[in-house]
Amino acid sequence: MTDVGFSRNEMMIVAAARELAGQRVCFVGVGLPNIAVNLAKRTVAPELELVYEAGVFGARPARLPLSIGDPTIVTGATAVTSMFELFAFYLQRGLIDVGFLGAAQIDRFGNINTTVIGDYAAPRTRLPGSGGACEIAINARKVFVIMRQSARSFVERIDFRTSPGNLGGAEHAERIRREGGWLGRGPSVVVTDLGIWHFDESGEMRLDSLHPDATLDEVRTTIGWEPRISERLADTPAPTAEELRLIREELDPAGVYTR
Amino acid sequence: MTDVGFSRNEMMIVAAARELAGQRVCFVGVGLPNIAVNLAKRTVAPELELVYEAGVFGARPARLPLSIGDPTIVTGATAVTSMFELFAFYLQRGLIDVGFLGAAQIDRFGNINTTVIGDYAAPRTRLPGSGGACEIAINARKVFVIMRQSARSFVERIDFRTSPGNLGGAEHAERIRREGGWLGRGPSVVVTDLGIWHFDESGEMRLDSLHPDATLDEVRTTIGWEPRISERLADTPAPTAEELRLIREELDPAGVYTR
Amino acid sequence: MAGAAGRPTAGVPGRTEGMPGKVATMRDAIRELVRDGDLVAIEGFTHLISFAAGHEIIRQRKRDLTLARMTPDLIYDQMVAAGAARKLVFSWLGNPGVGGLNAIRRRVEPAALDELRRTTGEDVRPLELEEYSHFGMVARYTAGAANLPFMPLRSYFETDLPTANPLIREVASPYGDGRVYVVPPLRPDVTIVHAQRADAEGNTQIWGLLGCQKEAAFAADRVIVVVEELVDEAVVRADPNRTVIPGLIVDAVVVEPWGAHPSYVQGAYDRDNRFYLEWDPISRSEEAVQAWLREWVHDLDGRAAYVEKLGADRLATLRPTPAPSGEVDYGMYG
Amino acid sequence: MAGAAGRPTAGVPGRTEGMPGKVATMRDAIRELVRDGDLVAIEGFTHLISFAAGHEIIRQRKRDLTLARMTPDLIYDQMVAAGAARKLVFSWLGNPGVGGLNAIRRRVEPAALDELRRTTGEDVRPLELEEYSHFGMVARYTAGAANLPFMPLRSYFETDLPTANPLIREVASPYGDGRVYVVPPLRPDVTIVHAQRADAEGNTQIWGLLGCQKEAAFAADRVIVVVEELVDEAVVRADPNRTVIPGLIVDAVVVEPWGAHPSYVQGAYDRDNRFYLEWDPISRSEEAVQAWLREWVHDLDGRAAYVEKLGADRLATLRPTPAPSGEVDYGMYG
Repeated sequence: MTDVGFSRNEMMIVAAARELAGQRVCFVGVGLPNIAVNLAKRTVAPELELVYEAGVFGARPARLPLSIGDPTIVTGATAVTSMFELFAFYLQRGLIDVGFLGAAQIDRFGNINTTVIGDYAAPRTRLPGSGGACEIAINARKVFVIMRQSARSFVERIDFRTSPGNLGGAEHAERIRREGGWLGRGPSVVVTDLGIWHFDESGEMRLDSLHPDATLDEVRTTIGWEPRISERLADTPAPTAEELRLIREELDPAGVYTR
Repeated sequence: MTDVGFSRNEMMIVAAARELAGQRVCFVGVGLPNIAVNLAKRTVAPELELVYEAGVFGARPARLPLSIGDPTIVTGATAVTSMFELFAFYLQRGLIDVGFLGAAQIDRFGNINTTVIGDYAAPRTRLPGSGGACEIAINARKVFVIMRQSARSFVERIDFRTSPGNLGGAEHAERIRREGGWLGRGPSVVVTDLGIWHFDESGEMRLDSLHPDATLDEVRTTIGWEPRISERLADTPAPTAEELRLIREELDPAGVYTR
Repeated sequence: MAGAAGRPTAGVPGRTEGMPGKVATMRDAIRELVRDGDLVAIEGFTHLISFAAGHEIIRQRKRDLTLARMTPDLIYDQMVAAGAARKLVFSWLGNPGVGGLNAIRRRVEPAALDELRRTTGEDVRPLELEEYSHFGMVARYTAGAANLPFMPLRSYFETDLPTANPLIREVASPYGDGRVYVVPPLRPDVTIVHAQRADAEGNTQIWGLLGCQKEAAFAADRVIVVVEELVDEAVVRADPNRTVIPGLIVDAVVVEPWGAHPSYVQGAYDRDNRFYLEWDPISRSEEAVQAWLREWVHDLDGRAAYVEKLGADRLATLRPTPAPSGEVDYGMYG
Repeated sequence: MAGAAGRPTAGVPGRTEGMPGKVATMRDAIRELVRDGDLVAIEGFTHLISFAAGHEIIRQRKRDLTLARMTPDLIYDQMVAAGAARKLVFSWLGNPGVGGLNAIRRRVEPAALDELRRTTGEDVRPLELEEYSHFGMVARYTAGAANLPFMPLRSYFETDLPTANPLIREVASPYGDGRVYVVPPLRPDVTIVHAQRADAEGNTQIWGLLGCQKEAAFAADRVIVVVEELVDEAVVRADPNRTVIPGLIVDAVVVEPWGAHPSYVQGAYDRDNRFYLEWDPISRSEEAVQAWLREWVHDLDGRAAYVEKLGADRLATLRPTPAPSGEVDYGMYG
């Protein structure tokens, strides 16, 4: 915890949860997205329908799911289906408003790598791979990303493209999506431990909000390219007492995601 | 009923049921196959697993199903699945030993028409069409046919090929099946109101057994080509009292199929 | 309004004034969601056929519909006779266990159509047919539900069906192991299904034969669910594996007990086979069909009146004795 | 012996002397049905992972297996560390909610492999990887179950995955509406699934997450079902819509309570997350992994000993409170 009374991970999770205000159907990725979405459901988006790739629609988790296949997402859910149906009839059919992903590497256009660091055939670090991320990035109506910023994760060139973002830029991406009949419109926001990035008309991410206690210097030293900063850069409101209470007492008492 | 104490329809159903002795998994078609298979389950093939295209495996009908979607095939069944799963995972996967079909027209090679009499675009008689017959004929390991003989049904040339049999003959059919990777080996028996036909090495049907009270003259006058008759033509044993009792008291008391 | 089109509708006001969630009268649901010229799928394989919805479509004199169903059954014979349809998309055209669909045949067989025109003095339009096998229809709904451009299947080899229907095409495997046939997605404007139960948001549970209802619903732009019983959300959430259609894609929920008669509802009532038998002679005479439609559809204001007209005694004979499923335990976690 | 290969096995004598139907001990089932070099799929997405079968495969020192699983999870980390595997076919390689699979990474990352060879003094073989996305793996099992040469899906566009895996290919729609990717069928020699219950013939029912077990089972030549509870056929037949895998394709039924630990069984026990957390430090040291395998697999003769070693107190903490599904009525007809 920092002296501001909350950790940067807590700020990141709270900021990500707030982005879900007004959204309806969210495909919940493994890890940080899982806690952010569950926080949103308890705060800004009580009507949010949680979809888990494991085959659950309308989950009502009684605790923070330990994984995206936790039994608590099943009991009391609206529907449990085979994974074929979940991916084919819900995601590929276009019923998912927001696909919420994490990432190991991301570039300025929101293209994501979760496969390898280094050469694919002889990797320095072998990462988990796509899971459902590749099809979520293509078929979810829009994509939210949550990840910590660092020079190793925000890179000029990702080592492997697991999930497409705005490709080489908005124009290129829109042509490909139109010609390929994609239902997804690509990445819409990246929430980090330092701020909130949206994508501008050129398809590149732009820092629109800076978290309390974070500085533009930090932002620049944790990113592999010269970042675009909004002229109307906002200050992210600090987490409320209730948001912190929910994270610390209900969602992550062990502090797995937040320390 | 004829003076021999049973009707020709009863003889046909009994003879068809007996052909199922030793078979394991049978895909039950609409109409006559339905009663023949249910009789076999009560006599020569108690272990027979009944599969209904409606999505039922291991049916235990408490009464003769009124149709192939009757609720009595569901209650007490082993499994009820979507029709996609039934056709894809059971039939197309090759789990069906016998597909049991009826037909409006059949040719000497067991090719079947259940679509139209006359021209397709301007039919003299519009028949039901394929239903599942087309895929059963291709994917069931073997095909049994039950139908009444008549010059209009046993024809030199069928008006429309709904379900493939031995095509232009065994050689042609075997090449097509091998090259196309079919799991089905085609028609194996045709049971009629006059006798029992199997398919010889040339792929053409051959009369192997003549029903009581039927004559070869009748056989020849109810068929559109010069039929092959086995040199060792057998006499079909008459229905037993028990077979008749099951049909008349349990399976078809109203005589829908048997009068 | 459309659910599956990706414009979810849960939370919108009830379709009918004063009713909760998406609950609506059949009249309002059909008036608002079924339009002249639509591709309409009333699905349910022998089981759960929404005759109530079909009759309301007849009553509201909808026109130029393309009617999709694996087995058109009596309901489409009646809708075609009523002049609601321009075209059928199907895989088996018959009165299951009884015979043919004669009103449809009169509009398909040239000789019968001439006779029909002569006797009615009307220029009755021939009915267009687009036909598949059962698996072909299921595959079309599945492709529609999955937003795929085609679905492969091992049917149609060496048959005349691809010639009769040029939408049945071949694709070579990119793995060098031969060719298979494919069918294109079927995307109804409206899919209508009957079910045992749903909650007010349209979360729907079915047991017994499932047919292709799930695929047909996900493939559609709009979905109407007609149920025997409206249940609390908690009933659905107690057994989420039993849910077949999520409210997310449902536009209206109509509560219509006996709404599937003369077809059946597993556990609730049996098929009224007497009617399937009676329809055969009725349907052989256009005059008798039109008289039947007047008496049983146009002269009644809805399903309640139909049920009352059938009479309690007849319905009582259709009730099965109980056969309980037993319970399973999902466990409460955290 | 093979079920799905079209050589049904119901009615064959029990796999183990004196046991009914297809019921067998885990030792007999693995010995008879899993062979060196086989393509083995132990499926179950987070839920119902058959650690008991994986451990018996390790115990019997099976070799050169190709292991297919959407999420290899700890069980494949352990099997790979034990030297049972030559190759993985997968879509997400991690310790869910915790981190990486370190024993596997040591056999995939060249630097770590060199280090491993140095420390062990053995010429440890690198592990081959064949990777897809989740939907790609599901589609591969579905194509296998449906005997299709390929399955189309809208994934992989503009990614490096088709380059990394040339089995991911493109097909043009014959309807002129663009291209989609396809994946080939996955046909395991053996699929092993854990379930809540089955009867002695292998008719298997599952509730909670269904993952891709049905598709993986129908795709396989041989199927082993491991269950918490052996039930009478009547229990299955009372709720046929709950049946996921029919005995028709099942070769052996193994009764192994707690057989999915440390993963979970909906309604029976929770995931033992403590173990998932503990595995992370263990798996970072090859020595610790081998010591764990000796203590928890090789030095125990089966699941019963493992359960006893875990202790009743630890297991008691994993029991959920009841959450009953409620009953439905199928109705008795005729």
